[in-house]
Amino acid sequence: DPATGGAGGARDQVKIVGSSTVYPFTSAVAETFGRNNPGFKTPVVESTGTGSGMKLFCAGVGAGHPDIENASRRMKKSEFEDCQKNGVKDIVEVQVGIDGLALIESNAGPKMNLTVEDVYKAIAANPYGKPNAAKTWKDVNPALPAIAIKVFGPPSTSGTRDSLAELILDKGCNKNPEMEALKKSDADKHKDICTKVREDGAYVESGENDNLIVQKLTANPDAIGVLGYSFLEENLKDVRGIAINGVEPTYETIAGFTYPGARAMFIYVKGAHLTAIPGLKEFLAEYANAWTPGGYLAKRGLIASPDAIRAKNAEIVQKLTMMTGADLS
Amino acid sequence: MTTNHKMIARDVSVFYGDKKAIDSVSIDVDMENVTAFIGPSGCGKSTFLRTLNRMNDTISIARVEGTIELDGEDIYASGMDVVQLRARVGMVFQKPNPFPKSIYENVAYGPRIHGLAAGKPEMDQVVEKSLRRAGLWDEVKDRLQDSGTALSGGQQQRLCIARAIAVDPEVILMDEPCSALDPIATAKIEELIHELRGRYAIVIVTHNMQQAARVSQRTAFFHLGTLVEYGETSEIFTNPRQEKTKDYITGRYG
Amino acid sequence: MTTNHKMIARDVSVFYGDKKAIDSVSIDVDMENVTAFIGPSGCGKSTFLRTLNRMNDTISIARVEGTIELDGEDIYASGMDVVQLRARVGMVFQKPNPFPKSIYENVAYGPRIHGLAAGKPEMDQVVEKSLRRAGLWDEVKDRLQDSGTALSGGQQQRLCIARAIAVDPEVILMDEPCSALDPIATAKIEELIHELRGRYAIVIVTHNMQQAARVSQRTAFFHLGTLVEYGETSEIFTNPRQEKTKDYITGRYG
Amino acid sequence: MTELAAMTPVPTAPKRIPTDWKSDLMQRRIRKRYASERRFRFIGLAAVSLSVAFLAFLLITMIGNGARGFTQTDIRLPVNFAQTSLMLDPTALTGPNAEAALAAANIQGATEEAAVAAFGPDGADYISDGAWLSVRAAIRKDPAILGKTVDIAVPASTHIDIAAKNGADPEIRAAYQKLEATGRLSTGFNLNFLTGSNSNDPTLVGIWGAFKGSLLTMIVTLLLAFPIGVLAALYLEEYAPRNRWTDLIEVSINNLAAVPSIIFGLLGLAVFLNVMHLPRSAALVGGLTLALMTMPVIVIAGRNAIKSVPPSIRDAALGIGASPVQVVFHHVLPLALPGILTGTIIGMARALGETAPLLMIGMRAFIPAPPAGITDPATVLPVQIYLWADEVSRGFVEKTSAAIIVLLVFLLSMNGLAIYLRNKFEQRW
Amino acid sequence: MSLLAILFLVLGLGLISWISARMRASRFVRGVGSDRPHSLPSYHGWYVGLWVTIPALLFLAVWASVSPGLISQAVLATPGAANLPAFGMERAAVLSEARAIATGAVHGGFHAQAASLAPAYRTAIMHYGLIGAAVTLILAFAGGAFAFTKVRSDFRARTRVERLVMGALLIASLIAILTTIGIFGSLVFESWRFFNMVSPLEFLFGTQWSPQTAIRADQVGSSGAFGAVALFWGTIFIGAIIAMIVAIPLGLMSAVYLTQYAKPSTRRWVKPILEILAGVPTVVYGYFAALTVAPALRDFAVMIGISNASSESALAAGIVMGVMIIPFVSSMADDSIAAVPQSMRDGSLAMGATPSETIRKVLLPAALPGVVGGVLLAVSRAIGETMIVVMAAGLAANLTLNPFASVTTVTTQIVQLLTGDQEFESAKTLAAFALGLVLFIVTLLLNIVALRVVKKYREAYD
Ligand SMILES: Nc1ncnc2c1ncn2[C@@H]1O[C@H](COP(=O)(O)OP(=O)(O)OP(=O)(O)O)[C@@H](O)[C@H]1O
Ligand SMILES: Nc1ncnc2c1ncn2[C@@H]1O[C@H](COP(=O)(O)OP(=O)(O)OP(=O)(O)O)[C@@H](O)[C@H]1O
Ligand SMILES: [Mg+2]
Ligand SMILES: [Mg+2]
Ligand SMILES: O=P([O-])([O-])[O-]
Repeated sequence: DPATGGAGGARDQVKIVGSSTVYPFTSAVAETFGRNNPGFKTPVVESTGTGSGMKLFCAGVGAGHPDIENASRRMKKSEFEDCQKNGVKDIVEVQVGIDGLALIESNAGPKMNLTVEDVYKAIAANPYGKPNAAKTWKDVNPALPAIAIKVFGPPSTSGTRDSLAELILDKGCNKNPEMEALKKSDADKHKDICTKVREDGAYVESGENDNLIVQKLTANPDAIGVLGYSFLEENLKDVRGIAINGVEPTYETIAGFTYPGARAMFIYVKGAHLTAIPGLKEFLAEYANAWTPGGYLAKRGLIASPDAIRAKNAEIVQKLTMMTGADLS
Repeated sequence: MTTNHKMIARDVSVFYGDKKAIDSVSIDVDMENVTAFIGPSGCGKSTFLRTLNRMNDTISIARVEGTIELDGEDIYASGMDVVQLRARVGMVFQKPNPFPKSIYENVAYGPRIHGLAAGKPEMDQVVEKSLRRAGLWDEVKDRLQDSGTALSGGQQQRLCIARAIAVDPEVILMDEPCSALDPIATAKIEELIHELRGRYAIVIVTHNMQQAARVSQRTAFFHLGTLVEYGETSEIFTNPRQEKTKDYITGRYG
Repeated sequence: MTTNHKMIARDVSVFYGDKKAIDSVSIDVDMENVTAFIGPSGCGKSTFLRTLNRMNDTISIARVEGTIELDGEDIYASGMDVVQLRARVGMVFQKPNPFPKSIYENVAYGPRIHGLAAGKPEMDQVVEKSLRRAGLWDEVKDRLQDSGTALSGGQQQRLCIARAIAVDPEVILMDEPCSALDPIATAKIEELIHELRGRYAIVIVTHNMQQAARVSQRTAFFHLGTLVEYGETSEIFTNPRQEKTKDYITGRYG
Repeated sequence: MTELAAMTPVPTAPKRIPTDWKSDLMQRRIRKRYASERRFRFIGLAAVSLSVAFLAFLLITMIGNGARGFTQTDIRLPVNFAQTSLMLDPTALTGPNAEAALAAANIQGATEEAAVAAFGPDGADYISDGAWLSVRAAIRKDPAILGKTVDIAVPASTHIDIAAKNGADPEIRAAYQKLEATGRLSTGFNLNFLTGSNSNDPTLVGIWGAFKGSLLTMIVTLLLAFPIGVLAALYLEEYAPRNRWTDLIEVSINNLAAVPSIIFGLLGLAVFLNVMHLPRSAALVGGLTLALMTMPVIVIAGRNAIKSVPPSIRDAALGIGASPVQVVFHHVLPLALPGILTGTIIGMARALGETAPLLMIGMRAFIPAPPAGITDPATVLPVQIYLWADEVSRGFVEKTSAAIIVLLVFLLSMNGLAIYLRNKFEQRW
Repeated sequence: MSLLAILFLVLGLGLISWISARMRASRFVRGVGSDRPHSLPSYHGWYVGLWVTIPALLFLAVWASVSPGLISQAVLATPGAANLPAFGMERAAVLSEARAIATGAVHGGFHAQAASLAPAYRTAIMHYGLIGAAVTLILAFAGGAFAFTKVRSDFRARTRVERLVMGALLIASLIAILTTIGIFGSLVFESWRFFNMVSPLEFLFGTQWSPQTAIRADQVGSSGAFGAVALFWGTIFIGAIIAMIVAIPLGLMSAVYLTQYAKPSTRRWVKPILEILAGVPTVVYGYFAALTVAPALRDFAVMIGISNASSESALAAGIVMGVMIIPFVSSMADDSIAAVPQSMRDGSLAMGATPSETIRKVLLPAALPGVVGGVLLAVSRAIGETMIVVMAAGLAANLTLNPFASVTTVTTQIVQLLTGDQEFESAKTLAAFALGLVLFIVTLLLNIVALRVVKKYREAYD
C-alpha cells in the first residue's frame, strides 16, 4: 500500500489509533518518548474509540495502517480473526494498566447507592425481556429516590460502552436465573436482552472523550455519568463516585477488582511493523517504563496492574512475544 | 401686513455644510394662489421649496437661517411639530412616487396616520373625495385595489396629488411635478392645478417657462441662490424689471 | 478613385442582434480633413463611428456587413490585427476618460504597448510632443506626475486627445468630444481640432450643428440608420439637397 | 417684495373647513404617535446595543477566562544533584553523545526526588509533570551544576497553578499556602504558551504547533485560492461569452459560496483522502479543502470589484490599441485589486476560523511537535481549541480561552485590515 | 542531478531565452503603420521563454512521479538487494532509508541493510537523474529553437501568448465546476451505497435515529435505526426557529436603527463592530455556548421550575447561533432597505408621517422581499452551521418542542458519525454522506430561491 504512507511506502513516525480511554495515557507516553528521543519523531495518536480503532488496526499491514491500537478491553476473538484474515498475523498484546468504569454523580447529587441489577433495570432496553418502562429510579428499586433516570454514557462505538455492557449490564442481567439459562439456550437473544441499551432518552449518548460529561453532571445534579475513573479522579471537586454493590470506585477497589467497573487496558502492536517503523520498539519500552505505580501514568489516573501482571507484560515488551489468540473470547 | 399671507419667508438662507445654497430670500405665499419658482438648474429652487415644509430636515448637513411663518407661527421654532406641519404643507415630487401599495391604501395612508377618518365608510369617503379632486376617480374607481405603481406616469402623479390632498393640507408644494410626464399628462396636471387653486396655496417649481406662465399667478425667479425678482407672473414674463430675468426668459442662457 | 481616400466604407450595415442600426452606408474619409457626422439622437452616428476602428467588436451582439478599407486594406478581413488597427485609427470619447494614473503615464501608455519609444528620453519626447499638439503642455508641464483625473473636464479631454495622438495614428475618431464640456473648454477643443487637421484624418460626431459647421470640411447627415446626405459642409448647411437635412438643420426636429 | 400687489380674484369653490390640528383630540393623538416613535427608536437602539453587548460579553468572558492562560506559576526548586539518584557525568555532556546521555539519565525521577526532598512527601504533586524538562535544560546549559545544589525554576503543577490563581479546593489551597510561605512561588508570563506545542499537561501546552499548522494550511489555501479565484473572476467578468457554459460556471460558484463548510470536509475526505490517498491530518489536505471553500468567496468579491471599474477605462485602453489581455492586466486588475484583496482577506479569515471540515480529514490528532512541512501531521488553532475544550484536566479551561484570545486577535486584525482597506479604497467613479 | 537543480536550470534557461528573444526582437526595424512589428519585444521573449519552460516542466513533472519507481526497481535488481526482507512494507522502509542515506538526508541507519544499499541507490539516482536532466534539457532546447525561429518582425507573438493566458483563465474558472461535481459526486456515490443498506423512505421519514450498527459482528447494544426525521427537526428547531427568533428581530432592528436613525459617525463605528460578530470563529461560539450560555440557561430553566432541563438545550445552541447570524441578517436588511428608493421615504415623510411610521408602513413592506430573501440565506447558513451545535447541542435525537430539551442536528451527527471512524463500509459512516447530501440539497434550494427573490426584487427598483 505505497500510496497512503507518504514517500516510497515507508513511514518514519508511529501511528496510533483506538480507545479514548487509553488515549490520554498513550499520548502522555508518546509525548515523553518524543522528549527523550530526539532521533525519532513523536508518535501521532488519534482517539477513535476501541471498536473503530480495531477495525482500522486489523485492516492490514503497511504504511497506510496504524501500528498500535489502544484498547480499553481485550481484543475479541472475532477481531483477532479479522486481523488474521487481513494479513495482520503477528500481534503483540500488552496490558498497560487498569481503568475503572466509574458511575459518577454530581457532588450535589442524591448520593446514590446502586447494585448492578439496578443499573441494568434502569438503562437496558428490554430488562429481562420486557420493554423498559422505568421513569424514575424508584420504579427500578423502591429503595431508591424518585428522581428521573438520566444517564450520560459512552456511545456504541466505544470500548467503554462494551465494558459497561460486560461488566455491569451483563452481570445485572444474569442475576436473574432465567437469563442465565437463556445464555445457554439462545446466546443471541441473551445478548440482546442483557446488553442492549434503551434509546428513549433516559440513556444519553455523550461524546467519547468527553470532559463535558462532568460539566453536564454539575449542571444536572440528578443525572448519572458513566466514564473512566481518571475523569472522576481529576474532577473530584465537582463529582463523586457512586457505590455499586456497596463498593465505591477508588484506586484500591479498582486495582483489586472489587469494584465491578474495573477493567484492564491494552495496547496491541503490529509485529510486522516492529522492524519497519523507526521508534516503535523504543516506544513500547517507554510505555513499560511509564506504567509503574509511581510512574507518570499513575498521576494521570492510570491504575497500575498488579506486580505479577506488570512483570509479565514487561517481559512481553522486551521479548516481543506474539499473542496466539487462543484464550480470546 | 403679514396677516393676509399664508406663508411668509424672511431672509431665509440655506447652507449645505459650508456651502450657501440660498442667500437671504424673502417671499410670501398666499392662499388660493399659485406661485411659480423658476430659474436655471442648481439655483436653489428645490432647496428653498423644501424649507417650506422642513423636508430639508432629512438632509443632515442642511441648515436654515431666517424665519418662515405659517399663519404667523414660526415653523422653525423649537416647539413646532414637524409632523403636523407637513400635514398642513403637503408636497408632490418631481418623479411620481406612489407607495408600492394599492391605490386605495396610497390615498388612505395619510388620513390613517393622522387619524382623519374614523372607520371604513368615512375613509372610503375621504379616498373618493381626494381621488375626485385629483381628477383620477373615474379612471381608477373600478380598481382601487390595484397597485399604485401599476398606473401610468401621469396617473401616478395625480395619485400623488390625491395622496397629498387626502390629509387636507393648506399649502401644496410641487417640485417640477410634470418634468417626468408626457405633454398630455402634463396638460392634465396643469388643469388640475388650476382647479385646486381655489382651496389651497400652491407653490410649484418648474423648468418650463410656458408652464409657469400658464399656471401661476405669481412668479419668483431665482439665480445662484438669490431671489432676483418676484412678482405678478404676467409682469415678470412681459416686463421683467431685471436684466437677468429677461435674459433667462428669452432663453439667452440656462 | 479609391486611391485618394484614407478610409472607404462601402455598403456598411450594422446589426445589434436582429436590429439593423446602420443600413448600407457608404462614406469616404480623407486625410487632412475633418468629417462631421450629424443627425438626431439614436440615428446610428456612434454606431457607425465605432465600426471604423472596430470598437464595436467589444459589443458581443454587434455584427457588421459590407467593407471598410483603411489604405486599401479591408479592416474586417480575417487577417487584420485589431490592435494595430486601433493604433492607426485612434478614438476620443464623449466623456473624458483618462486612466487613473499620472498625466505622463496616460500619454506614455500607448507608445509603450506599441513599442514606439525606446528608452526614457525618447518617451519623454513623445509625451511632450503629444501634449504640445493637444495644447496641454503649458498647463501641465510642471505636474506631469499628478493624476490625470485631477484635471478639469476640458483638460481631461485634451489629455485624452494627447493620449490618442501619442500612438501616432492616421485617423482620429471623436464621439461628441465636447458634449460634457463648458463653452470655454469646447472652444479650446475646436481650435485644437482645427490645428490637428493638418496631420490626420479626423471624424467627429456632434450634436451641435454650429460645431459641425465650424470645424468640419465635410458633413454626413444620418437619419434612422441611413446616410441621408454627405458632402461639403458649406454646401450641406447652406444648400442641402435633401428636404430632411434641411428640416434637421433648421431645427424643425431632433 | 412684499409690497407686491393685488392677487387674481379667487374662483368659486366652497369655503374649506380646515382640520383643527390644535384640538385636544389631535394633540393627544400626536402625543401618542410621538411616544410610539420614541418606542420604536428605542427598540432599534436596544437591538444594536444588545448585539454589541453580546459581543462584549463574549469577548470579556474569553479574556476573563483566558488571561490567566498567559501566566504560569513557577517554583524555584532546590535541586541537590549530589543527593539525587541521577547518574550523569558532566564530561559526557560535552561530547557528541550528549543527547543520548541526557536521554538515558532519569532526570524526571531525580526532579521528583528533589521535589519530595524540598516539599515533603507530596512534593512531586506540586511540580508539573514536565518540570524535569526545565531541569534538563538547566543541565544542558551548564553541566557544571551537576554535583552542586542549585535553585531551578520549574513550572508548578496544574493544581498549584490554579490555586495560585484563586480557584481550588481547600486541601490544595492549604498546600499552596504552605508553598507560598516558602517564598519559592512566582507567577509570570507563560512564554512557553506561545512557543510550545500540544501536550497532555496543561502546564506545558503551547499554541505554536497549532499556529504553525494554521499558517501552513493558510499558505496552501492562499496559494491556490487567490490565483485561481482572481483568474476565474477575470474570466467570468471580462471575457466569458454569455452562454450556457458560463451560466453553469457562475451558478456553481454562487452555490459553492453558500455550501455549508462541513460538506467541503466530506468532499476532502472522499476525494483527497480516499481517492487521491493524500496523507491524513496534513496541512496540505486541509489547505486544499479550505481553498475550495475560499475560492468562490474570492471569485465573487473579485467580480464585484472588477465590475465596479468603469467601462470607460476599458474603452480608453481599447481605443488606443491595447489588446483585451493588456486592458485587463494593465488597467482593470490594478484598479480592482483593493476590492479583491478585501474579499480575499475576509475569505481567508473565514478559512482560518474554520473547524468542521478539518475534523473530517483527521486534523484532530494529538500532535506534540510543530509540523515541519505541509505533509506532516498537523492541527490548526480552531481544532486545537476544540480538542482542548474536551480535555480532562481542568488546567485546560484557561488554556482553551487563551488560545481563543490568540485566534480572535489574529482574526479581528484580519477583519480590521479588510475594513480599513475597504474604507480607504472605496471609490466611486 | 536532483530534480530541484533541473527545475532551476530550466527556469534559468527560460530567463535567458526570454532575454535573448527580447533583445533580438527589439532590433527589428521600427516601421510605420502596418509595417510596424506586430508584437512588443517582451512578447517575443515570453513566447520563447514559455516554449523553453513549459514542455520541459511538464516532462519534469511526469518524470518526478515515475522516476522513484524506476530507481527502486534498478536498486532491487542489484545483487545487494537479494536478501532484503520479503515483507513489502519493511522492504520499502529499508529502501527509503537507503535513499535518504544516499541523498545525504540522514547519516545513521535504523536498518542495517540500508547503508549497504545506499551506493546502489546513489548510482541509480545518478543514472536516472542524468536521463531526466538530458531529456528535459533536450526538450527545453528544442522548444527554444523552434520558438526562436519564429521570432520575426511580423510574427504574432502577443496573440500566442495571450491565447495561453486566456487558456489559464478558462481553466481557473472550470475549477468551480469541478468542485461542484466533486461534491455532488462524492455525496451521491456514498449515499447510494448507504441507500442500498437502508431504505431512503426509512431514512427520510423514519422517526427513530440510533445509528448503532455494529462495526463488529459481536458488538453490543446496536439496533441501528436510521430515521432522520428527528435530526431534521432538531436542525430546523435550532437553526430555522430559535436562531431566527433571535437573529431576525435583532438583525432587522439593528439595520433599521443604523440606516434610519443613527448618526453617520455612529454607523461608521457600529457597523464594523456588528460585522465582528460574523468574524468570530464558530468554534469560539461553540465553546461559549457550551460553557457559558448553556449552564446559565439550565439554571434559569430550573429556577422557573423546568426540572428536566438539559444542559445541552436546543435553546443554548440556537441563541448563540442566532447571535452569530445577526450581522448576516442586518446586512441583508440594510441592503434591502437601501434599495427602496429615497423618494418613497420622502413621500411618506412629506405626508407628515413620523420616521417610525415611514419605516413600518412604507420602507419595510417595500423591502420585504429582499428581507425575506436575506432571511432564507441566513437560514441556509444556520442549518449548515456545525461547530456550535457539535459543542453545545446534544446527541439525543428527540422530537420535542421543548427548547430546554436536548436535540441533535444533521451536522452534529455528520461529525459524530465520521470523526474517529474512518472505515467506509458500515451504514453508520455512509449515513453521514446521506445526511450531507440532504443538507447540500436543502441549502442549495434555499439559496437558489433566496437569490431569485433578492435579485428579482432588486431589479424591480433598478
Ligand atoms: N443634499 C445636498 N447636499 C449638498 N448640496 C446640495 C444638496 N442638494 C442640493 N445641493 C446644492 O444646492 C444647490 C441648489 O440645489 P437645488 O437642488 O435646490 O437646485 P434646483 O434649482 O432645484 O436645480 P434643478 O433645477 O436642477 O432641480 C446646488 O448647487 C446643489 O448642488
Ligand atoms: N449596445 C447596443 N445594443 C443594442 N442596441 C444598441 C446598442 N448601442 C446602440 N444601439 C441602438 O442602435 C441605434 C443607434 O445608436 P447610436 O448610439 O449609434 O446612436 P447615436 O446616433 O450615436 O445617438 P446619440 O446621438 O444619442 O449618441 C439606437 O437605436 C440604439 O438604441
Ligand atoms: Mg430641483
Ligand atoms: Mg452617440
Ligand atoms: O474509547 P473507548 O475506550 O471507550 O473505546
